[in-house]
Amino acid sequence: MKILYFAWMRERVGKAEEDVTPPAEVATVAQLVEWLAGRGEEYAHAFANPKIVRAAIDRTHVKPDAPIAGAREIAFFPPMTGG
Amino acid sequence: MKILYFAWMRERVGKAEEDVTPPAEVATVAQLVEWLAGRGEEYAHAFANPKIVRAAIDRTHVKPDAPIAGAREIAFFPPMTGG
Amino acid sequence: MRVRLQTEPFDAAAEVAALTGGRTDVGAVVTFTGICRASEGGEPVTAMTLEHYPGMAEAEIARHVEEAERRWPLLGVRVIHRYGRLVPGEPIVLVVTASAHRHDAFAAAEFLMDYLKTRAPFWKREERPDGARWVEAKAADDDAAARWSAPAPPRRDAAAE
Amino acid sequence: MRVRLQTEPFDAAAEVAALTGGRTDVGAVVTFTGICRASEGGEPVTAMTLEHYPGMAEAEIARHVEEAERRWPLLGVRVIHRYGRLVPGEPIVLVVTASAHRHDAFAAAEFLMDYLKTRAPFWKREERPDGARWVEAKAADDDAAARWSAPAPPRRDAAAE
Repeated sequence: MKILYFAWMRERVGKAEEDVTPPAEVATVAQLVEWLAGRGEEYAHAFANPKIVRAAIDRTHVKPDAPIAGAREIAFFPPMTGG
Repeated sequence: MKILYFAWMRERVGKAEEDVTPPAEVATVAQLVEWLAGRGEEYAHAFANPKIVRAAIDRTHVKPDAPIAGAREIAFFPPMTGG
Repeated sequence: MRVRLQTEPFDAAAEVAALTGGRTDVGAVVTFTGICRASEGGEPVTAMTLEHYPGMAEAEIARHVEEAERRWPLLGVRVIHRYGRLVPGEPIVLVVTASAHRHDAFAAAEFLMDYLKTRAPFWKREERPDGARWVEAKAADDDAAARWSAPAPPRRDAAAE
Repeated sequence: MRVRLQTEPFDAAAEVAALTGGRTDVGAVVTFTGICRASEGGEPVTAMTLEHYPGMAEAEIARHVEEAERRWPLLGVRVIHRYGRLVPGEPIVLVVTASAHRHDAFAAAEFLMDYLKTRAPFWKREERPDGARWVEAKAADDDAAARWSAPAPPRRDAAAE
């Protein structure tokens, strides 16, 4: 699945997007966050405070307990500051 | 003193303004309304429902109990419908 | 001139430009335009004539602009009200409010419109297929204006915007 | 297009004209323009870069426009949000709402702005004399958006306007 990062999460991870294949036991957004955070220092830094990380699956806001099965594109970003 | 009429009060009275000299015992707006209403059928018609008549003294909204002493210009009009 | 009464149309964009041009402290501009409609209460309206009380109308609107400035930290205000005969589709009134933050601009614009509807000495006469008639004041407008009669609401903390 | 994301400036007057031109049912148009300010929280800001999530931003704003149309009887809506680098004084966002009556246009414009601030996937990075930093989300904006989470308010009786 494709993972996108925005704003300071993009800066911390050091890339705007990547393709990942998490193991089958990673079933929810929260579990994906935990798995990604374990992939290296830059990820640990980006996901250091999971409470403020927002996620969208296929361009729709989701909560941490959302299942990721079937997702094509999962995005992670800080709280939004548009308008 | 100068009296102005607006909207349907102007139409009913048949004039936009006039100079009047009410007797000394006419001291408030409400008393002026009563005195004007007694000046003829067109005035009686214009002031038929004193409750909905609004007044301004020298271009400031006033209530019926406002004293008219010293007023140069007193206006009567229906509830406003601007905007 | 912050308050103008006129028969001719107005240019909302020019008024906004006059309030914001060359400055960098304005973060929010709210513009309200009121337009003459072709029907009212389900009945057709072919035209409308706005009568006003010259002298008082300007003063009364200016007083409400000053009141708005006391209640909200505004960086600019414009009110233009037309009078005379207008046909459906023509703009009647323009209110522009500029402030650092959006809530102040929105609140001030609504406040000014609610007051214009109920306290500014204007009277509308509608032309309908069956004749002309003076528009009656609406209780809903009085209610809308009354919500501002309470003590001024607490200012939001500008830093929290 | 009712929702547009673009780097170039927008023309608020042209958007209003597109919504109201040739029609006589619109009685109220509210326009909100958000502008880049030269200071934030008392500190100078020299420029701002807006990052967004292409595809999601359009869809998310369009969903909120549809929600606004469900809540209020609107006759037209436009939302334009810029992205890229902007300097103080430049417009960032435009919301235009058109309706028969003013309360609906005001409420819908405020609703859309509150949601843009908190739910549209945009992120602001401010350039300051001591370096650049990402703008933090504000609790006041979350509070403002939360007031719309209650069931939709009862529609005012249009005839009572």
